[in-house]
Amino acid sequence: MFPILSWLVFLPLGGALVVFLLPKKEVGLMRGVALVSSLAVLILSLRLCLGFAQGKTEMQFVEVSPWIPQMNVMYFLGVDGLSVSLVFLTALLGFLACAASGCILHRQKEYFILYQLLMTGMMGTFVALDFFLFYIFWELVLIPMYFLIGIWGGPRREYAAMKFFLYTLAGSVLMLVAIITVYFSATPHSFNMLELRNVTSTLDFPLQIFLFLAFFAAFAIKVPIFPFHTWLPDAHVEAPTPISVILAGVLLKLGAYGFFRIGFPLFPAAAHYFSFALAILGLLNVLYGACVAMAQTDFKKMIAYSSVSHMGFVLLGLAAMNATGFNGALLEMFNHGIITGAMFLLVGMLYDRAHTRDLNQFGGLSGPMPVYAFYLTFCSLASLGLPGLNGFVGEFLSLAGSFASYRILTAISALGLIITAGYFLYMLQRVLFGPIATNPRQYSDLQATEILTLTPLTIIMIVVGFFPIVILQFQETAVQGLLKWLF
Amino acid sequence: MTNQIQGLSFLFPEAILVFFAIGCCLWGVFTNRSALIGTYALLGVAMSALSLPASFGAGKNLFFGMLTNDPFSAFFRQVILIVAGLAIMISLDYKDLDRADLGEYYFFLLTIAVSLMLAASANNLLMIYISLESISLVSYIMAGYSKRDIFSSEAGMKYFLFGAVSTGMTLYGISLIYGLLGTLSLPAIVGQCSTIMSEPAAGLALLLILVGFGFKCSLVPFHMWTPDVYQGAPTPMAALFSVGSKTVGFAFLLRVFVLTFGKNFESWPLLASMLAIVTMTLGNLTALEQTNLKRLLAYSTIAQAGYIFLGLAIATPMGIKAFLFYLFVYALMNMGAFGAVIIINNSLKSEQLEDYSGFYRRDPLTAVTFAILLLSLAGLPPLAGFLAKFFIIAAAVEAKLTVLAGIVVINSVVAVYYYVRIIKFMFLHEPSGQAAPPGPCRLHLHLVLVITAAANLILGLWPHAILGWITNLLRMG
Amino acid sequence: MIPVHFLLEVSAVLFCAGIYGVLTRRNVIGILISIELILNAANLNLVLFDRYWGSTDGLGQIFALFIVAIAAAGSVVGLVLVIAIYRNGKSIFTDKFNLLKW
Amino acid sequence: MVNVAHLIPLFPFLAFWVNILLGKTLHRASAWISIIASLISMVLSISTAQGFLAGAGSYPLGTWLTFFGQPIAFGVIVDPLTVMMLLVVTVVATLIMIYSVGYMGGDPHFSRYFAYMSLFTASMLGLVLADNLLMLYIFWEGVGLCSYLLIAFWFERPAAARAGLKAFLTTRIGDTGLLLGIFLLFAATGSLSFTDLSKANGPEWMLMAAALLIFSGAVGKSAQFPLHVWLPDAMEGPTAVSALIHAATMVAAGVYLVARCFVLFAAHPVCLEVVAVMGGISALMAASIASVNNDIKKVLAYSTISQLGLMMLGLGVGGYSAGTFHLMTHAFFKALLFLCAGSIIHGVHTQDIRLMGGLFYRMKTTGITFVIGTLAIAGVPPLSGFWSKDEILAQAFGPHPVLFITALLTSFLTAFYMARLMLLVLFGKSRSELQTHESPVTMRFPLVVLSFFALFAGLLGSPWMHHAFQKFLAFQVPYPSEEAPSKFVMGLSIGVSLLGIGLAYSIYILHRRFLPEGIRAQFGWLYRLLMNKYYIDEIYEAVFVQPFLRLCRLSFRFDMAAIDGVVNGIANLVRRAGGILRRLQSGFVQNYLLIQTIGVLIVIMTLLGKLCFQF
Repeated sequence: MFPILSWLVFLPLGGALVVFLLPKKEVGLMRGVALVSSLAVLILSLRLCLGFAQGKTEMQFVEVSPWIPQMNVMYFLGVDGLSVSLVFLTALLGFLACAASGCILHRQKEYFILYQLLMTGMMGTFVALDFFLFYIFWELVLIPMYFLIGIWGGPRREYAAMKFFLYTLAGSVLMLVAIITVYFSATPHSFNMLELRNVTSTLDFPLQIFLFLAFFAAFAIKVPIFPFHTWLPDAHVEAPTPISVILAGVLLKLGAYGFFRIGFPLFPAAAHYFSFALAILGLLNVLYGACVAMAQTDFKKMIAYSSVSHMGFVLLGLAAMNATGFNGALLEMFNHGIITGAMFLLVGMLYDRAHTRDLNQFGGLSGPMPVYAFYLTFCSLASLGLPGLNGFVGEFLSLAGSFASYRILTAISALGLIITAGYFLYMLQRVLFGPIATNPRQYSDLQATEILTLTPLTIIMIVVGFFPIVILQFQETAVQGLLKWLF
Repeated sequence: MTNQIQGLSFLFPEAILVFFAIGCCLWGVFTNRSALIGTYALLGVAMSALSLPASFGAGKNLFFGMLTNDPFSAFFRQVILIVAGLAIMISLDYKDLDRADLGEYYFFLLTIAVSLMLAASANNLLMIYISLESISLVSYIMAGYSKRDIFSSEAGMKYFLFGAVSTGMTLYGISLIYGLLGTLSLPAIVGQCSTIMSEPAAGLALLLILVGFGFKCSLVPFHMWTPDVYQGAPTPMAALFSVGSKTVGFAFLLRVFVLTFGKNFESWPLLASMLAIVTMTLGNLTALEQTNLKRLLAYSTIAQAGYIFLGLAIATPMGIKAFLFYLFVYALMNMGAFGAVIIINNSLKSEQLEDYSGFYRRDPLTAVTFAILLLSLAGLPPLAGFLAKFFIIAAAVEAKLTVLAGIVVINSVVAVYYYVRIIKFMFLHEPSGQAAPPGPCRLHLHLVLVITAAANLILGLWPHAILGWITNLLRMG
Repeated sequence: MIPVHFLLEVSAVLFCAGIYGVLTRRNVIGILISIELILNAANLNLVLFDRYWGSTDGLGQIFALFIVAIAAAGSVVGLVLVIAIYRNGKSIFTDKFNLLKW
Repeated sequence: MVNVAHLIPLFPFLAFWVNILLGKTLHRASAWISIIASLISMVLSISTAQGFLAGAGSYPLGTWLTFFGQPIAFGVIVDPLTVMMLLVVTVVATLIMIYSVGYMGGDPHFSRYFAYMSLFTASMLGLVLADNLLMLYIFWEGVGLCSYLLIAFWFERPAAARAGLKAFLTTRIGDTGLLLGIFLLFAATGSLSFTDLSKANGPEWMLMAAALLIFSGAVGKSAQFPLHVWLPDAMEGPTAVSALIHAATMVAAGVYLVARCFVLFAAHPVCLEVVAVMGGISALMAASIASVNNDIKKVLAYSTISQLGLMMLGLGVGGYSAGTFHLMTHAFFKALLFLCAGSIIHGVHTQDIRLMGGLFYRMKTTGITFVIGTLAIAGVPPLSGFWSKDEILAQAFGPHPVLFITALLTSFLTAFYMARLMLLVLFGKSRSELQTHESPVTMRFPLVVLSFFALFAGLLGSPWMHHAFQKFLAFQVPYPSEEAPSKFVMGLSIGVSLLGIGLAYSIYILHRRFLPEGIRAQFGWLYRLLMNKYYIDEIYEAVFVQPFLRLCRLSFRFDMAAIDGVVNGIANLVRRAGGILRRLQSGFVQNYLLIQTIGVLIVIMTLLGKLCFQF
């Protein structure tokens, strides 16, 4: 059988090697290699989605082989409904962000090497089913990310990169302790994520709580859950455009995915115990993120805080502990990746022209940049949850799910919908509307390549908005399976 | 008598080293400048390494039980030979040595290697003391080797004073043990020690012994000499102290405290784990604000010693396994890191962190390999350093000491800051000042870096061989 | 016959005096001498215990001899370093040497 | 019988995409694409109506998503209400698009305008066709979006951009309530389908709360008190937009929603009461504001709020068909009035009625149609407004005396301010040197057609046609039978209308003053209160908007200082600890030895202590 998952994970690494071997001056060629390899990953991921059998709960495309037999570490890859859409999201954003990497004007060779290393890390995290392997991929993401922010970022890049690195690491090392504890709790000792749940769910309750909290630390920082979110605005703002896309689009999903793959199935009792707390955190994320976003004058920072707010909906869906909520959370993860990816691309395009992100410096861009205005409006509407676009479906299902569990709390967090609309429209008003900005000449409208990077995302927004079943069909069975396990 | 002849075959690798050491010395008498002396010394180490497997065939107790030929000794001797080889390789291209007496230098270096190897097999407190002193005496000289350099002299002086007092305390402790038991042979002590452990004097004696060993391993509070000596000593020597001496120090700790007194020394786990925690925490915290690279690495080695020592403190089979694995990996990481410092010093004439700015642009190979080594020291996957920490944490968790595991991981996060700060200067900053032309190609140094970095990468992903070796060794030992 | 504990106390006093000297003397030579005191305290112990256990192999005495030899070598090394540091720093007082710190 | 109802929104939707994507190349032609699309929809609507009369009904189309294990189908509902709405929407939309060809003629974003109009039409048609609350919600937001886009159509004007924002946000508040209502309804009954509403059974309080939350959506959309503030501002958009969205169709969606869920409300008298009271408040309040306002469009906007309030009141007192009847007639005459206003603005380039006057003689078609519209809304028989308003009054008469008086007062005020508007704009002498010209034929044609509807649409529900409209609405729908208007109510209604017109005539034509001195002096506070729209905007600004923005800024500062401060504080603390600890390394070797010795002593103490005391 064709080891499609291994290819997905290690193809970018191969691309990185090829780029490594190219001479420094061949920038075009490097871009080409990176693009081809990420395109190949995208095609492979499409192939994966097509070949995915939707009715099955168990893992598919499984690849198992012993890796470090002394520790019973396996090279164990597989996808199920929880991860397949995220794999596709990673591949898609990976490709588009790579295509948008034209704004990288120096040290391109290192950039493309690190970028593809990052791809490997992210992809690996989503498909790894062995804890050890998972942890390696999880941490592997940090190193290239540090460099990508630190070298090609904005003025405060070093601070942001270090903060990102240390903060996320601090969370994940606690997860490491938990992983090892789990490992020893099984006889024979095992890192197998799928089988371990049979063991961990029978552990005593306090231990489960402890382990869940340790995993929570890692995931909460990655998601990020209030109050562990302050690395995010710094990292997102300082990172170069393609990396912001990846950060917001894919990296944040790692945390939420962790809850689905590890936190909940491994510790059902703790999950039940903490679900209300999670819901409260979700509420805080939604409202607090939205309020802070409302106060922003930096375009990128606003989007960054909007991510905090949106991830709150994921949390709400997660805390709902029912099929609708889970489906909504998973879908919202996918949607948020698509939408925020597009938003960061748009911010980057504007920044390339204006060299500022101060919202108060813009105005009336609808005039000189009608195409840009169209895309910006479109993505903002998707983000603020306009029905018919994908953002709505995820939020709707998440809220509906959590409403079934927590009435009042959900009703309060629905206020977030209003605030979200508020800051997005306020942003549109400041950027697109009003008198035309002082120097309209520098605002040339989007070029063909830029439109090409945005269009696939917008198409997905519409398609998922109208036919959410396209994504939901993948996860439905897996969610059912998870629920059956939880109850 | 057969015992003694067998013993000689056991000592064959050491004998080869002695032979080559004397050769170096003689060569140095005639011509002092030949770089070939170093190559010759390297050859000696290589031959010694080749003859090493044959020596394992000798009996278990040799020279009236002064030496032992157990799996641990085999392990440590191999590590020491690797370290000695790497130390010679980084010395070969060390610019500050260009006008030194190379014959003498390599003579001393090989002498240290011999002493280290003997110490690795020492099975009697007398032998332990003698090998400890012979390592130390040569080390003092080597630390003060650059005669015209006040820093080097000061380092030598401090090393000497600190070391002499510490080993003096150890000696006093040994004398007390002798008084309590009437024997100095470790196997004999194993049988008897249960009778004396309730005596306060036994605790006092063991503690005094710990001082000397802790001094070698630079455990807190016996670590104070470390930063000064590493900073002042010639860099290859600092590397050798940081790895070779530590290996032996840990070998002693393993033999005396874990294998000999282990089961009867009830306070050991608590005492040792407290020391380990203090060591790693202090090392990491103090390293945060350092600006001299060698000094920073010195504090880093203190922290690393804390992690390693934790394996011994836990002292379960898993703990010992983690300890041995960490020690092996640590030898590779640290030698490589010091090698990188030498390269950079060769081309920049500075060990200050701010001068490392943009070093990546000058010498990408060094920068990248150094970065890999630093990340490995920091314990990030998929490098061997991660796996080493992983085992330590695993050992702690297995022994239900999850709090220790938590302290280790938090420490490792703190440590990332200063390791990554070096990387930050090398990669994120632009080169400052005029771009000095890169020094002449230093093949050996680059080779060391590439080897250690590659080893770290490979061991991180495929630790099978080393793990199998260690597991095997534990089963036999 | 001198009681064992008496000699032990002597050695302990010697040891403590050595430590005290090491900590208080500013002159390196003085510290070297104090180190000798520590070593001799151990020597005294070893010889004493050799007698005490009535050992047949004379291990304690042999050990003492080793220590004497090693201490001699150690003093040589120490003096070498004293000379080196005097050449560079024109002083043999320890409070003059704190170039390496922090 | 082929079911074509689901195709109705499709064509305007396609027209939207064609116009948005090919706008540059199509330019002028994009108008005709939109118009043709609407025409097709109109034809399909008519055929659907015929099909309905022939016995066809609702049908499902497929599953949209699974919701708590229940498939949410998207399907089409075809019943009298929908058929009526379909016809009204398609007819009015088509006419207004034709009107826009002239009205928007010179605009640089001509095709974008038509794209949005088509999108609106599509969403609105989807809204009335949706057979469950979720689908309705989707289109509900869709029309809100189009409203936003079209209000802010002239984006260079800051006021327009602000108005768009305000409109979207204010309605969104209601919409969020609606969403929660949907959740609650589903939680209570397990279904969102309209057809299941009649057999909805669940916990009483949940159903009630759901109904009220659903009503909050309607309040937002139909600009009822307290969420009415967006509608007057929305007049910043092109007037044709105001006619279509903010008079005839979208704002009526709220009324439609209440009518659609009427069984739910009807099952809980309290809910109906709330609907009626809110409608009454809105009606009276808006009518009073309209009586003093001087902006032609704002007057019409407040009039819209008032009329919508009247419809709500009608529904609230149980007049299902009365409310919907008024909805239909209002759609025609209010669209007509707005289009006339547009035509006038197009001619005189101002919106201030104090600067107009005597336009009747210079803009014949516009003038005549404006008069017809005014008489229709004022409730002069036999124009359409009379019949529908009568129905509402009849419903309120008797059991709800307060509401009845409110409605009556509203009718009076309506007649008054509309007459005032008409008299000031069309008659009297011109009060300024404005260049005026009659509008082009594309603009006049829709006026004529709409005035035809305004004249005669009401007859459908009149006793002369045996209340055909009401019977049609009640067809297949098991709603309570309603009171036919009695002679007394009719007389009263005619009386207040004429009274209002007469009063306006006496004040503005006979006395030629905007307001007599005496009244002005005596009721100065009232006048100021009304001119300032009861200070509601200011109150909202002070009570909600500014405190909220302050809260946002505060939370951002909190984020930077407190949360990030803790993070950075920990990091700095650790680093500072390192800085202090390294000072231990003093450089003096004897200090080192001292530390070592002290360390050893400490350990000895603990060890010995442990040995001796066994702690």
